[in-house]
Order: sequence, then structure tokens, then C-alpha cells
Amino acid sequence: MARVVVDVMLKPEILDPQGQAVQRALPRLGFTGIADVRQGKRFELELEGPVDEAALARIREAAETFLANTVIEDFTVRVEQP
Amino acid sequence: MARVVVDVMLKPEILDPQGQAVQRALPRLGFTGIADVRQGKRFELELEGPVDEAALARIREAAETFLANTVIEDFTVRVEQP
Amino acid sequence: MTLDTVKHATGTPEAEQPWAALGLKADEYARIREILGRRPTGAELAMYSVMWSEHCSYKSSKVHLKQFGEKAPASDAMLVGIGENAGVVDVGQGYAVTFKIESHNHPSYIEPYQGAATGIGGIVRDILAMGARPVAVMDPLRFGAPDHPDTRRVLPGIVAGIGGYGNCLGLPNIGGEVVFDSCYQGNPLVNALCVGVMKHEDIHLAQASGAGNKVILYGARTGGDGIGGVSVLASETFDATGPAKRPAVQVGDPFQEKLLIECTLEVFAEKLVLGIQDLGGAGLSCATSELASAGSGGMRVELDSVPLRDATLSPEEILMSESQERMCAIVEPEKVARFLEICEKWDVIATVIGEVTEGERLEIFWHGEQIVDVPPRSVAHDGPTYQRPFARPSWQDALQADAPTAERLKRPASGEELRATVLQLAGSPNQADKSWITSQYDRYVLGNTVLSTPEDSGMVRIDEETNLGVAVATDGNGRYAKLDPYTGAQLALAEAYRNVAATGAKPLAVSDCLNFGSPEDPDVMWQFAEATRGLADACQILGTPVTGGNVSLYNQTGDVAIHPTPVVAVLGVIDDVNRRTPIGFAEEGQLVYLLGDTADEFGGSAWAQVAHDHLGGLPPKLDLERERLLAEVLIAGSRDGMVDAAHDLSDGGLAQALAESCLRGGKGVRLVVPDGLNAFTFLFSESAGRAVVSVPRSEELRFTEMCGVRGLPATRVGVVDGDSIDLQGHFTLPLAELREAHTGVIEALLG
Amino acid sequence: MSARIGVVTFPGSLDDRDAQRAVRLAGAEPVALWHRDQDLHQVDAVVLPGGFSYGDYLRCGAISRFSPVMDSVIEQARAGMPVLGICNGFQVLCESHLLPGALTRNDSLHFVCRDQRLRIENTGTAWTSAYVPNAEITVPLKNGEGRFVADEHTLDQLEAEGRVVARYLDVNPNGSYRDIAGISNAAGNVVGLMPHPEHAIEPLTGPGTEGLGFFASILKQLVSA
Ligand SMILES: Nc1ncnc2c1ncn2[C@@H]1O[C@H](COP(=O)(O)OP(=O)(O)O)[C@@H](O)[C@H]1O
Ligand SMILES: [Mg+2]
Repeated sequence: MARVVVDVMLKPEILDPQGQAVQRALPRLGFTGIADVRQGKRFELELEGPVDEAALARIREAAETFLANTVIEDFTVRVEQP
Repeated sequence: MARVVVDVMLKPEILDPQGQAVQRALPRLGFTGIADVRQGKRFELELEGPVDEAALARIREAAETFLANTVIEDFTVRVEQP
Repeated sequence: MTLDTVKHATGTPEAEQPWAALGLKADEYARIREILGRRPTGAELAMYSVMWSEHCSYKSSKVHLKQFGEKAPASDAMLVGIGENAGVVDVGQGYAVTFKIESHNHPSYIEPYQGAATGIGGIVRDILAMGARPVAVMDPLRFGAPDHPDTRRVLPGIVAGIGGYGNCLGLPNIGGEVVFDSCYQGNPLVNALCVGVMKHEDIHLAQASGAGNKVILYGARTGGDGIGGVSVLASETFDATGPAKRPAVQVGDPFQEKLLIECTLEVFAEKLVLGIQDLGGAGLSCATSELASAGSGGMRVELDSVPLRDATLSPEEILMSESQERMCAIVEPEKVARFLEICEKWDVIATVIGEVTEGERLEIFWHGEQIVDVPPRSVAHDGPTYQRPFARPSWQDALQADAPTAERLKRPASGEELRATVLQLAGSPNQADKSWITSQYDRYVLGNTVLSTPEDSGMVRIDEETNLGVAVATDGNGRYAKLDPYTGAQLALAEAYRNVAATGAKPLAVSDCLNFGSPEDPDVMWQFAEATRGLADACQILGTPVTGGNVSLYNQTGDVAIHPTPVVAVLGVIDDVNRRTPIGFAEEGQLVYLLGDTADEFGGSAWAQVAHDHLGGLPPKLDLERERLLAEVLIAGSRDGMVDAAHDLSDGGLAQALAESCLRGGKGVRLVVPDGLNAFTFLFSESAGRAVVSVPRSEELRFTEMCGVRGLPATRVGVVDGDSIDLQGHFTLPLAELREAHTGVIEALLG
Repeated sequence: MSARIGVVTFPGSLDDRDAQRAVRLAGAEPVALWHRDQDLHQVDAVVLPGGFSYGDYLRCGAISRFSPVMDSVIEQARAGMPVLGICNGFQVLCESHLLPGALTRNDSLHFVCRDQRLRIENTGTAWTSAYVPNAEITVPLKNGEGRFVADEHTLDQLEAEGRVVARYLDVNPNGSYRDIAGISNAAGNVVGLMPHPEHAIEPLTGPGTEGLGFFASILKQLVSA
């Protein structure tokens, strides 16, 4: 079976309180030198069939209409090499 | 600046209600052929300095102790090529 | 690996079995062999080991818990008593209420969010299994020192887990407790309570009867979570470096549980269910053996028909899995189709996995081969019983002798010192405002919450036409119980009882969660024996039977146990929720009366802890007849409109109660120290059997006459007035300053 | 004949019975609508209640938007039928693009339940006409993802067209842009609101009765129509 990964991140102009909370906490835990943190979602989809262009097109559509809310989020779709 | 990505996913044996909800919804929306969905988190960290082994080691430690809950989650750390 | 069938086990009597690793003792393993007349199969061994664990079998506590039944006061209200998933109480108008408190301590330490979340999920299923609609939850919590780094890890996760699960389920959180004490470092306590409501005729029991009736498993698929959790998690101690073992953690899915609730209530409404059991600790092992044991006849289960999340699970693992959000129902064959249809409506997976049989055995098959053939009672109800040795600890006398007398602990005397002490107490983590926590809980959903945080008890309306309601409060003071476990357990009951009465409800019944250290330590076992004896005796006198509860042992790190912490929940009924009494002083000019007697009692007090970090002496004396009288007066005062506000006195004494009532109502008080008391004792003593009330002037005569006739001391100590607490001749404390000290404390520690 | 107001139950809806009670106390007839049923049963208006429809694990409202009942609600809303989305219902309306913007994780990262003061800034909508202009009311608020966000242009447009229906007072409980608690569509028939007016309808079980106005408004509008 093949795996396709969809990454969904808030658009840069939208405030990301989760990422900020992580960023604020890191120095307190002794981790310095990190200028920015953003937190998003990662979906791993296991396809039953082959990962051809048609399959990817359908996943892109699912991401566009469902997995991401494109009012506030961007997404990328990629095939994960095993 | 360099970007390091930390992907955090629930361990395979742990119930993933989020992934399941997506998986159940997909066919109803007309997206078939997806055997399994898991949902996790993606952290994008922008480093101030260079991404050398030392920096990666620190990020791995941060992931281990803070970004992931290793009781139930696995993580991977990788440098994102610009 | 070959399947360890019954036939195979019979033919290989000498095969080595991992009984010790599964937590069984040699004599227990021998007894299993004796019961079966052969060695157990792997699947049988799995079942016995989880079901005979401390957590499921109560083997150390049973002999003591018996008293709750033996000494139970006669009560017309009790419809279902100890032994079922939860007790059921008649509250009138054809309604029955079920409630129960349970612990999820160890899992919450390992994984705070999921541990606490699944604690809520588990207790809600218990209530649902009785046939009731769950209507509210509560969460008594104990944490280590507030400034300890591990508290920062544990507390936010636990609170988020309780909120995350309860909020998503749509159950209002109507109360709980938050207590910090370094004795809980490494052993936080997460107790969860649920209340449910039904009509009398809707009561359901966990039993399987009628050969040919079907066994339906419904809810979530079964996965590899929490396998062995029950025996390992609840029966092993942790060493100082953290969890000794890291068994798979269970993850909750509150949405699935919400569907399970609605679906289950619908199958109840159509009378499709003969017997029902939730799946909690020990999963299918527990549900099948308990159902079969409690009913008549036997049961046959095709284990390979269980829907799985992970196809590689072995039959033993399926039997032990503690996957959440599952239920097991016994349904007549002709009703199965309709049952499945309702499950489909709610998107709930439901599968017939077996049937009730003529025989008296529980038989489980795996792809046609028999892997379990046991008498179900031997698994579910006739587990081992221990008479653990117990003895009064050698240090108990010295602890009690270390009383917080004026000679040993410096007491505030000047007005300035007294004022500072009021502020210090109100701003100490245990006494401070808890809204950083409680604001993460939905208290409004379902639209029937009449009282919730920070009132004395939670109260929900159960009938919108008649305004019938129930109130519940939980309490437990581990410091008192450490000083004297017998009296400490009684004080926990008395406080919860008082809290219910203070809101105007009549106390009816008790549920308890007994959190203790290792039963293998005779000191701890003595604490346990004393606490159960105390609670049973007090329930008898107050007329409130214990309807059910839970025991959590092994709450200790190395050989240091937590304070003995019996948490007691009291449920009361109120005919008209419009008459409920809140704590807030809101009406200028009303008279403030202190009810009960105040003595110099500071053993285990909040003052001794906050001002001196001291624990010694004896806890406050208890007079249960006085408690009962006080409750009668509070209830009559509410019913007849004689009191507008009431607040029980407990930790921190009168000063803390007044601080809370004033801040809540937004009005101050002018006070005088009554004759015969010094200001310090007046303000901070924790004598039991007391409450403070505000009485409208027009009702004063009627109220004092009532107290006089009944023989309850009622002392007028002041009047609601202004915007400060003004103790005449001593100090003035503006409410704004008090509020500043009282709020934001938890946030500052954790934020 | 009194007005019939539908209340949708999605799996995971929690405040559906509460919304029905509010409809009843306001004097209308509540009609239960089921997510799988496209038929709206001739209701005059629809309330999408609070809760965690379908668990809300992906994004609040993301799955409900695709339910059969929403096909009809979207169609009718476009045709002018009054629709009120409360909390999760607001999230569903944004996901359905009946309202602009989105509701995201509270800036505190915590669920928050509190009695919240609001100002009703637009009394011209189907759901707010019973309030006096700029009425200040207190109703419960309870959400984990209630932070309203939209791009600057959309925000400016909402303000310019008077479509900010309610704004938080005293405290912004979740970090909503411009303290926005509720908005409407351009026609004013569709309103989304994060706080819960259906929990401020009886003094016994809420902070007061100032939430009733939302339900009284719709009655007024339907009777006069
Ligand atoms: N964990 C919690 N969850 C919900 N409510 C809580 C919690 N902790 C405390 N509360 C509420 O805060 C109020 C004050 O608690 P507490 O001081 O322990 O009350 P009391 O002293 O009367 O037992 C009560 O209404 C109680 O129910
Ligand atoms: Mg109290």
C-alpha cells in the first residue's frame, strides 16, 4: 500500500497560538536559538490502489474541500517514499 | 534561516479518534479507496543558526521531552530542504 | 504458536505458565487449577489474572467493605445497593437517581490527559449501564506541592482531559475538589463522579439470563490498548524514578461515547435490553464473566467475531483489552434486528458475539476451537479474599501528641496579624479560587444546572415541570484522616452531608472512593480498616447508606504512602430547586448567624498547614447527632424562606467561609467576636458541625426560635454590610484586597 | 399557528435540547431535525446548536457541513430563511461558507466557560430585532475554538456593512479579531454567534434571561412577515 501525506498549516498571516506557546516554552526548557515555531496538522493516508496522478488529484481535492479550511490554512500533498 | 520539521504521530497501537473521524467521513464525501488515515502534528521550527548535528540533537531532545508525548506518540525530525 | 485450547491444556498439564508475571500468587494459580481440574488455557489464565487483581476483585478490601452492607441504615430510598455498577436511589415522583465515584489515579499519573479523560468515560458508562441518562459529572482531585515541577506537568493535563472528555460528552461539571499536598507527589488522585437519572421502571442490571438470548458487543472496535493495564497499573507500586512499567495507555474517544449514550438510551426506551454491562477494567473478561455469573445459565462467546482495530491481536489480548467506549448487552433474538438498526442510526458498530446457554459454564471459542471453559462465578465473584494483617502504626501516638497548641505554634493576636492571616489563607493554593480550573469545564450544557462551582454542592434540576432536583457534594480531608483515619473518614462524610444540606437538599445516600497506599503495609491496612469502620458507623447514624464506590490502593512511592484519603460523595434531594440556598451574601442588612459550637480545634487545620506547615494532634471532634440537627435546620431554613445564603464551615474555618460568601455575593460583613471566644479561634478554628447563614431581618425571630426549639446553638455574629470584612475592634479588610489575594493564585503557579 | 423553528441534531450536538427549550420558552414550536434527513419539515427558521458535531476532531464543523440536512439548510438560507448558528453552529456556518471567516483555537489554548458580557451592535438581523440598539447582555460562553479570524479586508467589510452582530465586552475570552462574538451574512437572515443565548433564558439555570431576545426576535420577524 502507498502512503500519501497531507500537511496542513495555518496561513502565515493567521496568528498561531499553539506554535507561539511552544516557542515561548522552549527557552524555559533550555532550548534556545529557535526563531519561530508554527504548529500544523499532518495526515497520513494509506491508499488501497496505486498512487497515480488520478489518485493524487482526488486527494488534492479532498484536502482543498475538507482536510484544510483554505480560508485560514494552506496545504501540501506529497507521496511518501517507503 | 533553516527550517527543521518535527512530525509527531500517535503510535500505531494507540487509538486515533481524529484519524478515524476523517476516514469515516471521506467515503461519504465521495472519496473512496483510502484504507487508513492517521492524524498527527507537524511542527515547523525556524533555527537562528546553522542546522548542524548539535542543533539537530537539541531539537531531537526537545521533541522527545516536550513536543511529543512519547508515552503515546512517535516523532521524526528532519531538515526541510528549501 | 499453537492455539492453547481447552483440549490442548488438558493434554499438557505440565506446560509452564506465566502466572507470576500476570500478577497471580502461587496459591491463586493452584486454586485456578483446582477449580478447573486441569491447568488453565492461556485465555483462561488471562481472565483469572485480571479478574483476580486487586483492582477488580477487591481482595484486600472486601472484608472491610462488608460493613457498608452489614451496618447499612434502613432506607426506603435505596432501590439498588452495593454490587451493581452503581447504586440507585429513589428521589420521588417516580424518579430514580444513580451516582458513583471512581478513581483513575495511576493512569492519570502516567498520561495525565488520557488518564483523566478515560476516568470520566469509565464512570459515565457505569451510570449508563444502570439504565440512566447521565446528567452531571464531578471531579475530586489531589495533587502534589503546587510549586513542584511535576504538578505543572500533571495538573494541566488532568484538567484538560476531564474537560476535554466531559465537555465533548455534553455533561455539565457541577463540582469537585482541588487539594495540593506534597504527599500526593508522584501519586495524584483523579476521582470522577457521575450522576444519572431514570424512571424506576428503567433500572437495568448486569445479568444474562434466558438460553438463546444474544450477547451483543457494541461501541468502539477492540484494540491493543490497556492490555494488562488492569492488573499491572492498579496493583504495582511505582518507584521514585517514575512508572516501573509503561503499559499501553488507553486513549478516549468522547464522541464515540456520546453516540454510545444516545444509542443505549434509545434501545432502553424501546425495551430491547434484558441485561447490560459496560466494558471497563478487564474489558471483555469482566463483562462476559460478570454478566454470566449474575444471571442464570451459561454463556457461549465466539471471540473471533469481535470487531478489531488491530487484526493481529491474540485471543488473550482481546479478552484483556481495555479499549474504551464499549458496552455489552443481552438481547432476545427477536429484538436483535431492531437493536442493530438503532446502532446503525447512531453510527455505532454492533455485533452479536454469542448467546446465553442452558449450561452453567462460560465458554469462549476462537475460530471454532474452545479456549475458555470456566464457571463464571469463579472468575467474577468468587475471587480470592485476603485478611491482610493490620496494626496501629508505631508513629500514630507521637503524631497525635504533636498538637498545635498555642504554646507550640505561634498564633496571630493583633488585628494586623489576624488580618494578614485571613489574606494568607484565602490566597493559599488549597483555599484560593479554583476558577482557572473550573472555567475549563462546561457547567451549563443540558440547561439544568442550578448550582455549580463555587457553591457548596452541585445541583441539577431533574424535572422541568415540578422542579424536583438533586444535589451532590464530595469531600475528603487526608490531613484529618492521617491524624485519625476513623474520625477522618467520618469528617469527610459529615462535610459532604453538611454541604448538601447547606444548599437546601435532604441528604439521602453515599458513594465513596477510598484512596490509600499499599495494603501490604500493615500501617496502611490499619488506616483502611479504621476509615471503613468509621464511615460505616457514621452512615448508620446519619441514615445515609453507602450505595457503591471504589477502592484505589497502592497509591505510594517506595514505602511512602499518601495520606489516607477517603473521598465521600453525598447525594441529596430537593423538592423545588427554586428554593436552593447559594453561598453568596448579596443582601445588605441581612443578619449573619453562626450555627453550631466553636472550640479551640486546630489539628490538621488549614491554618496549621499554611502558617506553620504543621500536621499533628487530633482532627476536630465530631458529633453526628449535631450534624443531623444542623442539616435539618439548614433544610427547613431553605424550605421556609428563612435563610437567603448559607455556607458550611470547613478548611480555614469561619474566616474562609466568610471570605467566600462575601466575594461571591459582592457584599461585605461587619462582625463582632462573640463572648467567650478569642478572635483567633473565632476566625480559624475548624470545629465540625457548623455553618454560617444570612437571615433577612423579617425572618430573624422565626429563625432563632426554630434553632432554639431544636436546640441548635445560633449566634448572631454580624450583619451584611459595606464592601469590606470588618471585625470590630480588630481589623478592616476591603473585599478588593481580599479578591486580589484569592484569585489568580493557581494561574500564577501554572500559567 | 405558531412559528415552527427547527433545531438540527448532528451526532455530537450537545445543546440541541437547550435550543429547543429556548424556542419553546420564546413561544414558538421547536421541531427536531436530524442530520441524515434532507427534509426540513416546513420549518420557518433553523437553529444549528452547540456541541462537538462528529467529534470535531478535524476542525469544528468540518464534517457536519457535508451532512444531508446541511444541503437543505444551505439552499434555504441562500433563499432567505433565517438561520442561527450558535457556537458549533457558527463554526458549521463558516465551514459552509454561509458566513465569512473561520473559528480557530482560543488564544489561551484552553476551553473557556464563563458568563460573558456582549454588546448587540446590529439589531437589524432576523435574530436580534428584539434588542434595543447597543443592548449590553450577559450570556454564557463555552468553547475551545471560538477565536474568530478573517483577513483584514473581510473584517473591514463586516464592520462597514454593520455585520458585526455582537462584540465581547470587558474581556475578549478567546482572542477573536476585533472582539467579534457574532456576525451575519449580507442579507441579515444568517447569524453566527459564539456565546450561548439559549443558556440565558431562565434565572434558575443561567446568568439571567437576556439571551431570550434572540428567540423572541425571530418570532417577531416571522409573525410580521
Ligand atoms: N476539580 C473541581 N471541579 C469542579 N469543581 C470544583 C473542583 N474543585 C473545586 N470545585 C468547586 O469549587 C468550590 C469550592 O471547593 P471547596 O473549597 O473544596 O469546597 P468545600 O470546602 O465546600 O468542599 C465547590 O463548589 C467545588 O465543587
Ligand atoms: Mg462547602
